[in-house]
Amino acid sequence: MKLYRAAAGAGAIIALLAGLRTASAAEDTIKVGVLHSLSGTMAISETTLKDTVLMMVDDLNKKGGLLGKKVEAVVVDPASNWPLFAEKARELLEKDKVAVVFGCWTSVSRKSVLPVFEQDNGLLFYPVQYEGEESSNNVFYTGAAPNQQAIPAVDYLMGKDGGEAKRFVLEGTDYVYPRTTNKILRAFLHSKGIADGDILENYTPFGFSDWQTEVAKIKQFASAGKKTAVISTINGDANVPFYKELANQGIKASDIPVVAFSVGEEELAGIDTRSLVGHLAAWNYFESVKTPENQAFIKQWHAYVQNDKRTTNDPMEATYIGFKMWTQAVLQAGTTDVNAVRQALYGQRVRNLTGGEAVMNSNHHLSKPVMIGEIRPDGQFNVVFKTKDVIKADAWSPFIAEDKGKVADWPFPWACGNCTEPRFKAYQ
Amino acid sequence: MTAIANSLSAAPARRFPAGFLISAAILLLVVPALNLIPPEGSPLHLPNYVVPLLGKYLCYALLALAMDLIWGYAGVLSLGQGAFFALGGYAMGMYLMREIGDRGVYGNPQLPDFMVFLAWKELPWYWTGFDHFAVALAMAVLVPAALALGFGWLAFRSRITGVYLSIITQALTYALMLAFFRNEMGFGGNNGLTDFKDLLGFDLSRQGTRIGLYLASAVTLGGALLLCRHVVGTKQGRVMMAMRDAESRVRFLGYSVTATKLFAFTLSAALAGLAGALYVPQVGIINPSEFSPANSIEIAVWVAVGGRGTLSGAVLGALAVNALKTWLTGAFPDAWLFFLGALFIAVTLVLPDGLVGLAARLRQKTSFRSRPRDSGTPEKKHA
Amino acid sequence: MPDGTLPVDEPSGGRQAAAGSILYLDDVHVSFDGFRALNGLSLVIAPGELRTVIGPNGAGKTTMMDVITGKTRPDRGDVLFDGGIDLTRLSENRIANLGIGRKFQKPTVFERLTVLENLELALRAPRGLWATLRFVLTSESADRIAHVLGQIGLSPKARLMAGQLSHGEKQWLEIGMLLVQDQRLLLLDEPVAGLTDAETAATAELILDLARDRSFGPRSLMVVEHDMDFVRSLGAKVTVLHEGRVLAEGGLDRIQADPRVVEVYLGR
Amino acid sequence: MRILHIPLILALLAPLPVLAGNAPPPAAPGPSQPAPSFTDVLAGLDGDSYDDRISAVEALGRLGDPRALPVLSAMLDGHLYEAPGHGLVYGDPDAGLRSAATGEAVAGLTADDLSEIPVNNRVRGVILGVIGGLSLKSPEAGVRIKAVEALAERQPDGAAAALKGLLSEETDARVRAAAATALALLNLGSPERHLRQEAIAVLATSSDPMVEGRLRQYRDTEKDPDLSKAAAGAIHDISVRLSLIDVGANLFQGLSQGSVLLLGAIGLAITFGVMGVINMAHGEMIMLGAYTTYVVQEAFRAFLPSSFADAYLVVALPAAFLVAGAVGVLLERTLIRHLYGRPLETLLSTWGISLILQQAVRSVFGAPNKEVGNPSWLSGGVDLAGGFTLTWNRLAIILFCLGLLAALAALLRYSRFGLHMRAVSQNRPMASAMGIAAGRVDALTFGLGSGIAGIAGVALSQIGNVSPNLGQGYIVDSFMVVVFGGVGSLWGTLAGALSLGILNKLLEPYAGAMLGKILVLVLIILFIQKRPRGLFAFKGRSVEG
Repeated sequence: MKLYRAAAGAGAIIALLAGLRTASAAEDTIKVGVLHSLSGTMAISETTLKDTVLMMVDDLNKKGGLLGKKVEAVVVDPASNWPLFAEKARELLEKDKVAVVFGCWTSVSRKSVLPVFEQDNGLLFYPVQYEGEESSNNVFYTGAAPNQQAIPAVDYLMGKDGGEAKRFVLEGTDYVYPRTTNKILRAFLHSKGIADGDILENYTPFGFSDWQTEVAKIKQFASAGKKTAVISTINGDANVPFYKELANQGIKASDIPVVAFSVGEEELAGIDTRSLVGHLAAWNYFESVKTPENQAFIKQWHAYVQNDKRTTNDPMEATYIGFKMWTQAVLQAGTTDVNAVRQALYGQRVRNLTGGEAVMNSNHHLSKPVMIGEIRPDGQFNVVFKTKDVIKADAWSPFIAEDKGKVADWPFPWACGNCTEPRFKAYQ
Repeated sequence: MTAIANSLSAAPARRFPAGFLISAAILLLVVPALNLIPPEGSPLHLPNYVVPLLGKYLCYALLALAMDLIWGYAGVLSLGQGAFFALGGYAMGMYLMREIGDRGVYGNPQLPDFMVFLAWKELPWYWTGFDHFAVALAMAVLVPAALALGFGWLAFRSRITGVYLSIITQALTYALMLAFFRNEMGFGGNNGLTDFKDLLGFDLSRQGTRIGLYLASAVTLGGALLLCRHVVGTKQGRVMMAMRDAESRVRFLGYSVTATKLFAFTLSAALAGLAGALYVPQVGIINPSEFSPANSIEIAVWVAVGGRGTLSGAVLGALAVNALKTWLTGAFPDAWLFFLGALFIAVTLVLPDGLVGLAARLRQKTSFRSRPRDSGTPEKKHA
Repeated sequence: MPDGTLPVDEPSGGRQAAAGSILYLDDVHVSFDGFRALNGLSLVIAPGELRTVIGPNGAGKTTMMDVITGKTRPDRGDVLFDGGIDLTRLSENRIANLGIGRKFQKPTVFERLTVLENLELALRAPRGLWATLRFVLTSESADRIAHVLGQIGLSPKARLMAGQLSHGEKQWLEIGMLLVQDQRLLLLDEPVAGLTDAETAATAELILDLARDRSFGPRSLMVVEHDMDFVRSLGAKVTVLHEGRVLAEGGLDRIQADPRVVEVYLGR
Repeated sequence: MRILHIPLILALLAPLPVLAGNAPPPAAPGPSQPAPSFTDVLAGLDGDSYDDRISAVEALGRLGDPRALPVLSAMLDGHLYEAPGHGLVYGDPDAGLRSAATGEAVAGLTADDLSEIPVNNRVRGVILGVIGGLSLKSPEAGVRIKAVEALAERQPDGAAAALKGLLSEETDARVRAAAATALALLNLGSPERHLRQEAIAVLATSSDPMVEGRLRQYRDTEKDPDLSKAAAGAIHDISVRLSLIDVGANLFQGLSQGSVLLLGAIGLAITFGVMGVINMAHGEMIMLGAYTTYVVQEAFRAFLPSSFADAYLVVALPAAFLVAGAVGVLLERTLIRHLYGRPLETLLSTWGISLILQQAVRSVFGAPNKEVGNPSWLSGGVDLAGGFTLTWNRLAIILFCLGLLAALAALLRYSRFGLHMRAVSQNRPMASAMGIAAGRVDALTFGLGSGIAGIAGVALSQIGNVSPNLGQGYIVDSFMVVVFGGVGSLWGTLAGALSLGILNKLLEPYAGAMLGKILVLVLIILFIQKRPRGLFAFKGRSVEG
């Protein structure tokens, strides 16, 4: 019996170890990691991005692969669990030895994998709009920073076409992105002469579903006589009940416009938008923009998912741009070596799906155009404003006091994502 | 009548050293050796990432052990174990945050980044002392234990049992999760605590530190296993088991059910807190989703899979389920929940005594020594 | 927690009357959702007395035991132990530690512990947390357990799980558990329910032995039973309960002759 | 800010022939008429900038030609197009287009020929004001009130005159009151003191927070101390009324949230409360109900004319009951019946079921949210006093869940099945001995609980997400409600849900959403200490063995 137990214990542990270290390394393929949640709360948003990457890989292979090799996507499911993101990231980098990872959604998932990518010198493309305040040598941020989304949107609302709003409700889900965005916006609004009394900041929990009180509060705040607008940084799931409540309580966009930074075509696909016409969203991409690139992309997407009703959205374009940039950089460098690819990425240009060119800057963020769209009855957006030029993303916001003087610039001589002076000053 | 005395005071702990020692030897010697000695690329080499992964599993095993003590032995299905684990994790996380010093994004030597960001001017009072490792470690054990003591005292004294207790412990976890999500709480809100640099001066990103943490987890788990073995081998352990099967009978024998449960609950919370403290430096983040009620249910599942009321079963269950999860989420990212769900169903239907029970059954079959066995469940029938 | 000192209660009304008794119930009322389980029950048991209690279903026998052992709190009335200790304010375990033992109607032993372990748990010893963590069985205690094992005829099965015992063996194990507790007052709820005639006779012997045993001071017993032959074989004073109160009290023959009792048992 | 404008526009289109009949004949061009012609102004709608389009819309308003009404309404919806060779056309490209200038049908155009005239919120605002002016003559009082409100909010040129005109001939009391308030709001800006004074007196009787806001602004700018003081008095009057209304609104919102909690919990009150199964897959039954609703809705949209689209709920309710109920029966027969008397093991296996069901739905329908539209009769709401909107869907859910509970209670109380169910749950061997097929009753009971959860899913799809995670959002709260109310008691579940909902909504304005919820949880925990078996608990001798 003793021996039995001993053997069982030892056997179990050895089986465990053996199971964990099954690694395969086929040398004739280039592996691309896909680190998006396919289950749990974030699956709603992230599965689409997984499909986008798979579509791009598929497309690349049809065109002959990369550097003469086939590209293979390694998909894992971090299951909306942040420590699991780190574990899976490590697995992708160390076990599967992927050349690059496309993944994460929400800052906490990115923060969780960040040390892994930095330790293993991996390469992550993060495709979602976020709060900035970060620039890692191992991450390329292809989503919007606050100055590419929030500030142009508020500018628009304060302008004539936006209705000359004088009073603002900053309604958000209680986490870092809304807090940071609202902090920047408050500073921005102050700089435009809006007093604190005309700003109402309110936070609700994740997945909040009963918006009666909040919407009533917005109505009340708006009844003060000045033109009022709502800046919504409400996250994912909570949006549907929020918009349903808005519609049912009769808040019309022409009275109190709501501009959202996390509501795109995919989120609207879950809402009956007929009563939301005119509410706004600010993004770098809208499906409704008619350019040849965009139409081809939509067609490709519909063919890939075999569903003509699936929408496209901004994080998909960000994934698309990131993937294109990476393949271009690999071709330019002639290798998938992370250091070489990183150098090749700086200044890399990809045509936006909505026209113009996105440029990868040395702060690891993109220059992209900013658009503001009004919701149409069919769940698409009507672009009512577009910046004339592309806007370069700020990793550090000039509206945050603590960020004063901070520079993110990775090439020599700065070689730093968070410095007030170059690392290699002496050689300047 | 020394035979009787012997058979009563002989703790089951004396029965299992062979398996325990071999497992310990593999975990403590073979794993680090395979990682460090064979060159990379050699078939014997254990990749670097496996070590912290195993370390994480060991923390889960410790957590499962704590669950087994309160559920498998004392018969109280606490769905608050995840909360105790997270509280321990936060205590350690707070120390690790203080260790960052001025190496944070905003370079403030006094305040963690998120406080700078929220424009806080000074450290809140409850962060005092967390720059000392010993204080943090003590708090990682004491805070969950104190919470368990207070909450348990209220609940057990009011004779809240069975499902009711499970549900209010779930309410506790849920309330704590919501509270920690609040940025005003001063624990970093949704993002929690992250961006750790080093522990006691050892760089967390170095493999040596990771092996050290892994070894610490293994040693702690071993120690906790011995401690639990000892406790369930004492008369107090038998009072626990008796209480699990017939609570009011124990009362009429003159034992305080409240005190017995409170002891098991508090000890279990302290062990869970310790597991959390070991877990955080190895995974590099602690945030409120660790409080999610689903996590606590998962802990119960590990124990059920391994086999309740056996201690080693809990450890085995945690290791097995988590290793399976690691493999499935990579191998079948779109379908792994089917497998996991089916496993849980199969275990409750086919293996009421878990993997350990299965092993025991197989052993009985092979040795033709069938003995009627009570395959019932430890908890009382719910009226 | 273990008992040390008893709470000092203010003298209750029944204290003088209760002096010298081991158990004193006066005007006890209990109701559940409007149903009056006990309705002015009064009962006194002297030290060393053996008392049998009979009554039709729903007469309040089990509720009375619940009240004495602290499981149920009476709405009003006095329940005093040992001449003055108010039981209505104490928890079950405190009451047990004062010296009141109880055997349930349905045998409740700890099925997943061995017979030995069952007895060890019942053995008179400090019940506190620390004490149970550090408990080591002394050889006197082991002798005592061995002796009781012999008394209840379970010596050969000492290491079996209690769940594997037969119904009768479980009844005896439970009585054995009462024995090693060395309680001053034992409450036995239908100790021969479901037993064979031979087992019943043996049980009666055991109970009479218990009542006679003075090695740990006077011991009182209260036996609730339906089986009239069994009650007769005990030959003790009988109390008849009906609708939550005492209907009659006295020797069995006198009781059986009482027309009220006959009416209650035979129906109107 | 009133009701959605889609129904409004539909309502506006109906009276059109009447208005057109009364309209002056199209003005013949002549020297005496320097005003631009309708067609000329209309062409301006295709202007290059929003400013151009706005001035064209305003010009149409000044022109007062009712032919502008359908054009502007279409423009509001993004259905005004420029078609090469046809000028401006309006309408649904699939259903048929009309020329803006003549109102005649235009054939032979496809969507590709058209370019939409862009509108934004600012243009929409102006259009609404102009439509308001144009539709003051509508024969429907409701439309006239909307028009008056639009005028009060937009205050386009000539609004005061239009309102005075309306007041002089209007007979409907509600329209008169609205017009008087609107005129008073306009008059606050009048240079004449007596007009302002009268306006304050009129407005003091209002209980509209918008009026209060305007008065506050006015008070701060009014130079005359007497009038300023009068305005302050009026503000005070209004705010007292508003705070009373607020309490009522909070109660309604609490009731509404309570009804949502109740919907989530009713099914659980059976599977958990009556049968003792810790059914972690309960949330997924709700989810199945919601997805059934989605499928039924899509089927209606695909196979039935659009006039039937709103009726999908009628089919969705029984369908959801059957789908979720069938899954429940299946689970009970294959799985749960092996686990009776082991409640905590049912927790683990139903947890496994919940994972499988979530993933199954994700595999079949995809992870993103699905859209379930409110039928038009459940959209919007009625504005009660004080800016409080009683929304139809919430009102419907309150009534629906009370009805569901009553039906369930009647079923348990009066039907033979209910009798069997109670018998089995109270004394299983006895019930079996009396010839009740306990196994079948178990299966049907579990099916009933699951089916009711499915029905709840139909209702909850009207206010929230339809996603694979839908169930997870309700499961913790549902258990709280059942335990708080008292396991095994339907009335306890009702009382528990409503009191928790109301408590939460009363706390929310002061503590915030997050802290409010935490406080409620803490209160539940403390309450359970006092009453370990919930609000409505059976007190009995045999509560534990």
